[in-house]
Amino acid sequence: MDPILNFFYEHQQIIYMVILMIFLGIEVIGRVPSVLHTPLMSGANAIHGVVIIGALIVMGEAASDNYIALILGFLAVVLGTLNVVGGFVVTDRMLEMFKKKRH
Amino acid sequence: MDPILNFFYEHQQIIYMVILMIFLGIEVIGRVPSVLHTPLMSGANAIHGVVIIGALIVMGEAASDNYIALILGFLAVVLGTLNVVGGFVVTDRMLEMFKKKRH
Amino acid sequence: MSASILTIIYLIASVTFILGLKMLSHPETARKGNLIAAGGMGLAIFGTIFLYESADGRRLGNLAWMFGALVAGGIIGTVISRRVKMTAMPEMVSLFNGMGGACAMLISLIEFNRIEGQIHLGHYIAIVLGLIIGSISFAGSIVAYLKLSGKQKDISFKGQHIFNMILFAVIIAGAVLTYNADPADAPLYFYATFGLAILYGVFFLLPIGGADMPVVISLLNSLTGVAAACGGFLYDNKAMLTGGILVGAAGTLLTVLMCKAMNRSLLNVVIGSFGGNAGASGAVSDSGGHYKEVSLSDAAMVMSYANKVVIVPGYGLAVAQAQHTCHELEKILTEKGVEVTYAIHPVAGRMPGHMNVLLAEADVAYEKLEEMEDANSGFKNTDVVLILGANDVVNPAAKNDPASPIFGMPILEVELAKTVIVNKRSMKPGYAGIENELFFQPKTSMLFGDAKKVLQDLCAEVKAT
Amino acid sequence: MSASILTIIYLIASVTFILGLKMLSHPETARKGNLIAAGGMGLAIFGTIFLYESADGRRLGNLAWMFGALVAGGIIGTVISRRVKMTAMPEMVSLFNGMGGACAMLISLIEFNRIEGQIHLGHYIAIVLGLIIGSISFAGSIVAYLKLSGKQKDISFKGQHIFNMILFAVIIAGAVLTYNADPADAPLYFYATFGLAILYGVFFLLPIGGADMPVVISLLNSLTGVAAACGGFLYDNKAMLTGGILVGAAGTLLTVLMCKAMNRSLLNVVIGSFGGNAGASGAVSDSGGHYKEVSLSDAAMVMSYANKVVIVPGYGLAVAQAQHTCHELEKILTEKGVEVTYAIHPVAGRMPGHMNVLLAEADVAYEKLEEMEDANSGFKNTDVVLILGANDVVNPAAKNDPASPIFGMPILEVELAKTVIVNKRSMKPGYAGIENELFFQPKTSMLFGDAKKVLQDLCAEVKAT
Ligand SMILES: NC(=O)c1ccc[n+]([C@@H]2O[C@H](COP(=O)([O-])OP(=O)(O)OC[C@H]3O[C@@H](n4cnc5c(N)ncnc54)[C@H](OP(=O)(O)O)[C@@H]3O)[C@@H](O)[C@H]2O)c1
Ligand SMILES: NC(=O)c1ccc[n+]([C@@H]2O[C@H](COP(=O)([O-])OP(=O)(O)OC[C@H]3O[C@@H](n4cnc5c(N)ncnc54)[C@H](OP(=O)(O)O)[C@@H]3O)[C@@H](O)[C@H]2O)c1
Repeated sequence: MDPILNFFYEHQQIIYMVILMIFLGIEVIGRVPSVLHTPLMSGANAIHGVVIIGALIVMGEAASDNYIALILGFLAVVLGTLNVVGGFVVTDRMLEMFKKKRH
Repeated sequence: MDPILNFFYEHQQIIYMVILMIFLGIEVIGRVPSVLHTPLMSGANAIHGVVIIGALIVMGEAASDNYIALILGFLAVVLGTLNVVGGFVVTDRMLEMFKKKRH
Repeated sequence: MSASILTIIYLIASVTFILGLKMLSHPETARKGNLIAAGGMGLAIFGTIFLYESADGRRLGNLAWMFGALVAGGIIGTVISRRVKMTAMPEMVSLFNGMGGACAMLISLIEFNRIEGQIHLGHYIAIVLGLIIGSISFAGSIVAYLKLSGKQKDISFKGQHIFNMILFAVIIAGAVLTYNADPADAPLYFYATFGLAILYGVFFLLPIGGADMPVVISLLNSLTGVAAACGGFLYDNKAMLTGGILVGAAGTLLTVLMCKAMNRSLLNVVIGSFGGNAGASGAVSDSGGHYKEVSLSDAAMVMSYANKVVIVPGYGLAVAQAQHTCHELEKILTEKGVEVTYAIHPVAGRMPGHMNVLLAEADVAYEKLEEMEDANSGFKNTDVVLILGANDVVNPAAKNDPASPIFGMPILEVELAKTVIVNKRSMKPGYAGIENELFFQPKTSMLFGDAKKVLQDLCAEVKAT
Repeated sequence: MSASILTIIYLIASVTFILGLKMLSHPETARKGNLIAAGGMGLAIFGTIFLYESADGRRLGNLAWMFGALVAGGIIGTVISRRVKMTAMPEMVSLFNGMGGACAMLISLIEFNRIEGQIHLGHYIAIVLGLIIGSISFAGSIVAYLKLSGKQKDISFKGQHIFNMILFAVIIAGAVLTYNADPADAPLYFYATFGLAILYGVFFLLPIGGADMPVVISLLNSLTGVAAACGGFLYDNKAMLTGGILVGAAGTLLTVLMCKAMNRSLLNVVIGSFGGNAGASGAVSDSGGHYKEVSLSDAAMVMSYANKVVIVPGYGLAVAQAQHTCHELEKILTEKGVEVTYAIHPVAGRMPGHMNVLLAEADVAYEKLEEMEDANSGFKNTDVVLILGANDVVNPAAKNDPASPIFGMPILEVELAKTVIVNKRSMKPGYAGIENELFFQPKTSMLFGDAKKVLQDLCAEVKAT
């Protein structure tokens, strides 16, 4: 029990942020029309590409002779970039379609 | 410039929370029908009564011979309570009216 | 230990505030939402009393005083708010909002006295902001309260707004001076700032017309939220912070939404452009134009033989407390096979939803209330429109006359109906303080008298026919 | 200094993510929202590269590698996603989602190797969670991708779900063991956990039918979000944390919304109840009942002389890539004075909004697309319903037959129309893998053949008449 309580106490800021983000995530897409489900999914998919930041950090902090780390990091960054770039481009293409409709 | 930047850095958690709360505040009441404007205002009014916590703290921390602080604190708590209790009761009464409508 | 439990309690409280506000904005869940938020609040309050530990690990003292204050405030609060008439709600909200502001203000005053030596800038800002905003919202709310309960007329003088701006600038200056001044005279500046803030609150509200009050109250409401948030920053208290900001943000949006509903820009509500003239109502009135009157019996006749009657309630109905009699008339007409509905203008009365609250109080069925849009589309096949103490909300000038102060505000287009019967006590204008050409149109006839009285007579007459 | 600028950059990024997602859920603003989020992302990425300082104040190194990776990923990403066919969008999303998962997974692997001595529990949890979730979503997404692109059939075996649960339990155990094991064998357990997580991802997806893929992809999508958030916790990086959680929450809600639209409970999507049979489509089909066929010319005739024709596009139209030809037919008919609209079922096709995307691609006017509700109310005064490669979404069993696996799913009630013409290649069932009694109803007639081919011929015929 105690350790958990302390965890709450120490990380309260983070916990707050997490909870608030959860609320926001739900509120923000609450009224999405089913037509937009796919683009929205794809957009969200692009956003979690933010994980690339982590990849950049590990790769940037890796000793320049630590090849495993470098290679893995390199891979991670490539994959992350794929997620980000691919995600946003695909979403944009889908929405282009909807755009057309507006007249 | 620098001090401001540092302020951001030191209080980033708080700043995040503030910004997220702003978003939430706006999102959450975004679709309120004009009929509910008054009860909503009144409800929000009750919620900011949370300021009473501050009043409790100052009053509780005041030395028990520091009468100015005690009296002011006492006043503060009374006023805060008025805000909270009055606010919620009034809101409830208003909504009672709307309740009736539902059949 | 207890500290971490308290954090969790505060976390729960914050969540209930968010949920509460969310539920408050949907008719079905509104009431529950209010209770949930209240629950969270109670939790936070008692959590603080019993679990709070100050930096040096001491618990809160002076519990006797505390509970005394809580009980006192609790009882007074409950009694007042149970007693108050539905139509006096805006005053009440304003009053309680003022209390909250005062609370924030007092906290800052006490905290200022507790300062020893050099203070961390962040804290000072929190204190002084709490003081300024708290005071403004306190003073402002009280003035608003006095105005709404008719104890205070609007006062506006030339260059008032420039004056206010200067005043505000001085307040800021005072706040800065206090921080930089040497401990000896800091208090001087501080209290000066305090006094000026109060003054500003008063002057800020003085010129604003009663019609704009709800908007301004909502504005003050969000201000108090910010004041509370300052406290949250000061004590690094998440519940206060989140609750305060939440209300600050929601309140601001709500204010804007209200303005939209009344077709005013927030700016000229604050500058009090037409609200200002409100006090001067009488002046404009009684000028030119021909209007015809209708006798009670004729009015009763026309309505009893109509297929569709639409009642347009307004501020007048509220002040006359005629909602029950109105419901009475509706029932009698319905029995006679007349289809009766109410056309509700979003800003009819003196607070948003005023008419809904009023009619709901008189047990009028929800289905009978028509929102403006639906009502407007229905008027063309309406035989009789009965206007009870409404004026601005049916003033065609809003559509036709670009010069009119209310031009652009959406109105109930009653002139589409076959006949219009207007009940009011005189030809005096409404809150906007302007002539209403509707009264002079051929299809309109006036039925003078206090709404309640007139409605009672109408009931009798209709029964008779 | 640079650290504080970076915080602000991250703050901005977080805000753009929230705004972006918000705008993405409104048709008018969706596209802008996507770009805004993208902008924020770019900002965050380059901010990190140039401003990030590790605990010991060093900047990031290996920039050459970094940019190499960025450029490589950027180019590949752009090319693939520009090339892909609109109808292959779900595969794409799934693929990119997998990349994200893999990224999170790799990060955890590297971080684990950087651990020296005893590690703070919080950090370990972040690492191992990132690994597990990342791996599951990576493996799962790849399987989903393979299935959607037809490279992989559904596989389900007895007690698969019990197996999965056990597997999951073992994974958790592994994670715990790793933490408590002595440094020597910790890696062993860790990599075992890793391998099992991958395995779990695969087994989790194997039984799920293609029809349920979009839902599952959305689920994996929110998982990846959580994995990203773990990274955020690990590096105390607010952008990752907020972005990750935001997607995690929104994704979960979206998953539920999708299920609603398909009238499935998330649980039995995951247990893959009917999606499972999908692979076995062929099996069920060709059984009993009488159906009549209609010749091209007759079909053309009926439509040309109809007042109102409603086209019901389905998955078949998509695979046949017949949207343009379909639009063609619509135009020809309209010229002939026939009123033509499209009835769009929310889950027609293989991804939500599939039909909208498809038809929009063919420049069909937005006004012509009718959502299910409107369409259903319109059918009774519709002369001809032309069903193009749709099946489940018009299967009356969903209304009439409680035994049916799709019972309860809202459908397009085409049988209300005067005549129904169904185009598909055979009597084979659709994704739900079930018979469709509609085809055997007297008012229905079949028009066999590939949608594109058939439509081309119809165009010709109609022109001729
Ligand atoms: N609802 C809101 O949220 C809100 C907020 C702020 C401002 N406002 C403003 O308030 C106005 C509301 O329009 P409204 O048409 O409802 O009211 P109104 O325009 O103020 O007109 C009310 C009318 O009722 C008559 N009246 C007063 N007492 C009466 C009584 N005892 N019996 C019968 N009639 C009586 C008055 O004429 P006599 O004196 O001749 O009887 C007056 O002309 C709008 O200008 C709106 O912008 C509304
Ligand atoms: N939209 C979504 O988000 C989503 C997501 C997951 C699952 N689903 C599911 O997918 C199904 C969608 O229903 P639906 O009616 O659109 O599709 P469907 O029920 O899968 O039926 C598609 C029909 O098109 C025919 N077809 C295939 N290729 C064709 C071609 N080239 N030309 C003409 N016809 C062709 C097939 O019959 P033949 O083989 O005889 O030609 C098949 O019966 C629903 O069960 C839904 O729950 C949808």
